[in-house]
Amino acid sequence: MRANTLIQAYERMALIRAYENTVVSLAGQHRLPGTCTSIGQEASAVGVVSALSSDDLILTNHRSAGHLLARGADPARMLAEVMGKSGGYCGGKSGSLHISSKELGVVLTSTIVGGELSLVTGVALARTMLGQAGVVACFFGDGAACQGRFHESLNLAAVWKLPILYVCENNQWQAFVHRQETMLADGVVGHAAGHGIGGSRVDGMDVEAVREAAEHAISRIRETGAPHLLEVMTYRLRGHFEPDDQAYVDPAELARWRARDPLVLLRRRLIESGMADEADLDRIDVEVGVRLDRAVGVADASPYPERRELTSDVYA
Amino acid sequence: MRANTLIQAYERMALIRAYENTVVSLAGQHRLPGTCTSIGQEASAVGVVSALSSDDLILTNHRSAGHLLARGADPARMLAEVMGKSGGYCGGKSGSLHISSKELGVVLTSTIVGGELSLVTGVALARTMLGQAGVVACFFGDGAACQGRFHESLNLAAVWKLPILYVCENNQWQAFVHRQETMLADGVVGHAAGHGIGGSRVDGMDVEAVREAAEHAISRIRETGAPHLLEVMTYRLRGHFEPDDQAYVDPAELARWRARDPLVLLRRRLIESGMADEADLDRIDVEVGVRLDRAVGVADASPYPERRELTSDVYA
Amino acid sequence: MEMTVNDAISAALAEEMRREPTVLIFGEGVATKRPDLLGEFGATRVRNTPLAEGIIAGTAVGAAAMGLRPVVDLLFVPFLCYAMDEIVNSAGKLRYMSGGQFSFPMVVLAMTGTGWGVGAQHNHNLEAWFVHAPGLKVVMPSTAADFKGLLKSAIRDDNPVLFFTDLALGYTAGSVPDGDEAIPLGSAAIRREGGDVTLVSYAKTVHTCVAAAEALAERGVEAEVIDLRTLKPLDEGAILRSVAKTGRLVVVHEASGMCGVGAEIAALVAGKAFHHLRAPIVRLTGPDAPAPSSFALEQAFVPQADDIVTAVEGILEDRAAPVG
Amino acid sequence: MEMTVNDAISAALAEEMRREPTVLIFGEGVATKRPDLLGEFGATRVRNTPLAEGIIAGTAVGAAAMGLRPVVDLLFVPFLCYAMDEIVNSAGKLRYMSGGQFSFPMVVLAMTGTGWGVGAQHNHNLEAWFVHAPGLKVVMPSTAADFKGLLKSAIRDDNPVLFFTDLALGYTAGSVPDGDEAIPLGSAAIRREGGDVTLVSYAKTVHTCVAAAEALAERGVEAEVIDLRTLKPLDEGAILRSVAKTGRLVVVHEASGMCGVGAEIAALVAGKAFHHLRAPIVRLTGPDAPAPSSFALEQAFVPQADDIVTAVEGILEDRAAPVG
Ligand SMILES: Cc1ncc(C[n+]2csc(CCOP(=O)(O)OP(=O)(O)O)c2C)c(N)n1
Ligand SMILES: Cc1ncc(C[n+]2csc(CCOP(=O)(O)OP(=O)(O)O)c2C)c(N)n1
Ligand SMILES: [Mg+2]
Ligand SMILES: [Mg+2]
Repeated sequence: MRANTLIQAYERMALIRAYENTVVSLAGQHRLPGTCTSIGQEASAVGVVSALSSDDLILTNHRSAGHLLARGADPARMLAEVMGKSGGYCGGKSGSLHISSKELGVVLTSTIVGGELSLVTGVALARTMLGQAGVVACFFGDGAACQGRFHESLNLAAVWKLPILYVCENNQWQAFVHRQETMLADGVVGHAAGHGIGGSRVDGMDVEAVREAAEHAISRIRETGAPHLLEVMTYRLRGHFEPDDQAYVDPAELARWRARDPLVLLRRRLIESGMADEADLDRIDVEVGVRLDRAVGVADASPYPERRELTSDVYA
Repeated sequence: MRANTLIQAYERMALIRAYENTVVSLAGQHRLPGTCTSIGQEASAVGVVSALSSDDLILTNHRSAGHLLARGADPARMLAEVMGKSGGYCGGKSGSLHISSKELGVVLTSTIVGGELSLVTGVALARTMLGQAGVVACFFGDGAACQGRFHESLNLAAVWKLPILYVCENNQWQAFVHRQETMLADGVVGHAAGHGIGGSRVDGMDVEAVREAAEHAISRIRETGAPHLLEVMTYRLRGHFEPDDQAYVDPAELARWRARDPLVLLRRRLIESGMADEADLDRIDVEVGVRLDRAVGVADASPYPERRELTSDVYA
Repeated sequence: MEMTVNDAISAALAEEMRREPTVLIFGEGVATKRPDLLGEFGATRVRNTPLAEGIIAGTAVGAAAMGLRPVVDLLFVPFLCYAMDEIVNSAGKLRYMSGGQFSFPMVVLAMTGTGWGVGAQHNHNLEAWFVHAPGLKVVMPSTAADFKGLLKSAIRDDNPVLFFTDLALGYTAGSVPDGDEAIPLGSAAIRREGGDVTLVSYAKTVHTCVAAAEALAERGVEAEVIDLRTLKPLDEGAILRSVAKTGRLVVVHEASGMCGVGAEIAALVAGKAFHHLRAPIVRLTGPDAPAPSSFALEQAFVPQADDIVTAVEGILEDRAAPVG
Repeated sequence: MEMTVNDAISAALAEEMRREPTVLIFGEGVATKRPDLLGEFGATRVRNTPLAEGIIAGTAVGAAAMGLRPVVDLLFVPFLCYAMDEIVNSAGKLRYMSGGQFSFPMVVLAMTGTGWGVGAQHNHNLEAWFVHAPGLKVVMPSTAADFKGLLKSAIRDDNPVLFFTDLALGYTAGSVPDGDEAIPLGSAAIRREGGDVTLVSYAKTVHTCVAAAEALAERGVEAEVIDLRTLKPLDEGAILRSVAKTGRLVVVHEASGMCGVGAEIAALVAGKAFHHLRAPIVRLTGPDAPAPSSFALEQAFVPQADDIVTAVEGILEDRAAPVG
């Protein structure tokens, strides 16, 4: 990747990290309900989303802040949503776990683990039937891959030849259960073959590798029209849902993965390759911090929804 | 297989065929509601069930007559059930599609396609936790393998190491849809690897081959405690549900499979190998016919359930 | 034109697919069983699916959100148990949860009720579940004309609609107006007028109520028969107006009673037309038991005209009973 | 002994597992989140599972049929949408369909209701669905003592029991009798006696009713508060006896109204205690909308004590209104 792109990637990843840290601290102050953060998974979000073009769509799950921000979401509107304010992307009705934004092409987020897998086939079908270009990316976890819907979705996409990039963010955890307790294989990419579709796996801590793997998968989808399963090997560096002391996590495993924090790796790469120096990156960190502070202010200032919103938007 | 065993297999297969033909003719006379017959799949039922021992259990689906009869079910009580009589295995409450018989070890039949797959893990878990010996055989179709439950079941059985013989009777049809329209692979055995369990496939028209494949799978399950997926390639020689003119079936395909009717193949093998002659087998056919006639009489004589049965056995 | 309920459904599907190119239909065997639609509209708009209700329904939800108007056939109501997440948590909620960004114009077809004798995993009347859940509409017609006209409206509606066909009605025939007559969702039909008692029902048991009303008329009792047609939105006005006139209410359906549609109507009337009521509200429903397969028992499962007559006679006698 | 609802649940689980070796518990994270049970009873009886509600519930059904007494934790009620087939088509029906050959002693745990602010895919009160379906029992207690005593009975029951914990109650504490006190399923508790109006509720809103009753008492109105505790089987006698005395009924719950438990109770009373009724039956329920995430809206979702007071005052004034 060129210096430009890679520095942009750093900026986005830093934004995601700062956003999630802000959410953690606001949750700690009880200024918003608990939430799932994507700390540790920034390279996955930025690597995949930056490989999409603007007419591609995204479906995602409860751990979606990275995908939204990578796509260009406004952190102030995201924070407002998490705080339950009317200025949020969904007017405060969704909360943190199901933010969708039609204008950004981030459609139909589900916190039912497996939900996005059951919706994505229809989204892709609509695109192809309406003659619209573009791939649909569907982010889900290793836990979601234990749901039968994962297989139903892959199978239908395969049989109907739907242009879907399935992105399994295998972060080794399914809430309070380690992935190893839930499957014999070391991941889910092996299922692609059973459904007759392409599959690949990538180091999810390396944003360049993720971006390349995603680009490769997307260009195959564009050529063939058929779906592809990309497994991104990453790690949930914080707990499942704030607050969470991670007492159940093996400290050695956590330390091993912390050493591969995607932001640390990217920082090192940028500096070692001479694409940026410490000061450049520190400046980005500071800018991002300022942006987040401002976002908190905007979100704070947004009013709560009015009572009549309780029953609006139930029916079209 | 020894002559003895093979002739016994013929007798059972002939009994199943005769039973299903009886059901077809009674349905034609409106003496029972329509039903799903297993004509064409007799070798699968007899091959697998005869490989089980008496403390093994069976779960099955809507196309279960073969499994029940292979296990030694009384055709009179089966017919009574299908006719909705109180003398049926379930007192007439189940009807044809969900006959279970605790005494025979045929437990928890489901006509929700996928149902038996979601129940079998618990049945096997109970056996192991209660220290009971035995394998649990779960029969299901290629259609059921499209349900997510198929994967959820295999995965849990793999992770919990449950002694289950999964038997997919791939009869090429899922009601009115050909298997080729529903999956890219030519069958389902490929999914075993994805879940980290053993898998094998066998010609389902050859009862000897089925029996051997089942014996092999069962002995591996007994050794390792782990589940196994056996795919039996067979064909639904009649329609999905009586009456069904099979207008949607490719006549060439049907003819090809008819030529491999498992009863015809077995008859030929018995005669060619000198294990039996035409007259021996004709005698069996006649005996079986007599048995079925008698069974119809018994079922006919059984009374309908009394009205109070409408609400009995809802709660324990 | 005289046609069966099944033909009325087919006609509505064909007309709406002709009218609106974004309408498509899919499900297990849909393309095989509807060769006419397949021939006219092609394999893109008329599709067989793998055997997996969850993803069928989910695909409809996703497609609806993005501009198509899918109709999915899930065959029999108990099979919807495999698609509850998609129908309830997604189709019913995601408009609200997205702050109104998306709408879900989709129809779920399924058969319901007794008549086939294949037992409780094919036969279970679950319409009340979908009435209870937010964001959905529920339609259960009783005549061929209504099947056609209401299905047309269901397909045109911008919300998820559950459209259930009482199995026993499929081959019954009725006169259906020619042409493009959509019947609006949410309005009940008065099948028979009368001033002595209100019989509220839907689907197959509407006909049972009419039969009962005729028997009652011979005894000098005039029953008004209301066919709800749409269970959600519910035509409260039609029910309340009738009870205001008659003062007596019998609700009849095949689904079990507890938390059923009959409970809702009784509660509605006990809340909003209490002062008009002159007698206890009677619910006649199927038993709180799985549906038996045995034909004899299956018939006993369904409320009968005699039961209705007896119930009405009971509450008419009640006229004399002390109030308060 | 004073303990929280969550501790009462843990105590019941531990005692019943000690008492009966066939009791086991599994679900997503159960072993991680219940280290005490894991330590005492081991990894065979306390299990984490893959993330798949359908097979978790199905495994419980199969295990129950073959002699175990499984308890499964499905976390939040909306997730039960992935397990409806197993709970409704299998656990609820297979005893009947097998002609009584099998029984299904199993408990499904889940949290329900507002209080966490994470939106409609975690928060949906669906107890009415399970009341409507045959063959199931449904328990929704309101006090720590009842959580303990009813969970013990649920585990001992030979039928499938849905045991729902109102999320907002988890950390509330109450006095719980020591020792092995099982409270029978199917009996309501009178939380407060009174002769002027009957307030029927369950779970969290029982406390709201008690608060309303206290406010009413200050105004000279004596409300009787009935805590249903078990929704199926329903303690009809307790409800009818109270209404026979008070002549007025207000039903309160957080679940939406249409075809909810409140509808059932209103219908029951309008059918069986009609002549005792002196005023319209009022239902106070959550709105017919998905639960919002925003804390402010989430609070507005729940019926409040003030609403109850206003409703009671309304029907007391109604005393003077004409009857018939
Ligand atoms: C159907 C369903 N079951 C359970 C949950 C509770 N839950 C929320 S996130 C989560 C873990 C999901 O694991 P995974 O899919 O790997 O995603 P991750 O959280 O690791 O990103 C669980 C169990 C849920 N939201 N939906
Ligand atoms: C959940 C569910 N969906 C649909 C049906 C209707 N149905 C009954 S049998 C069948 C086909 C099943 O195909 P397969 O599993 O291959 O078994 P086969 O009938 O071929 O033996 C269908 C669609 C059902 N009974 N249950
Ligand atoms: Mg994960
Ligand atoms: Mg098949």
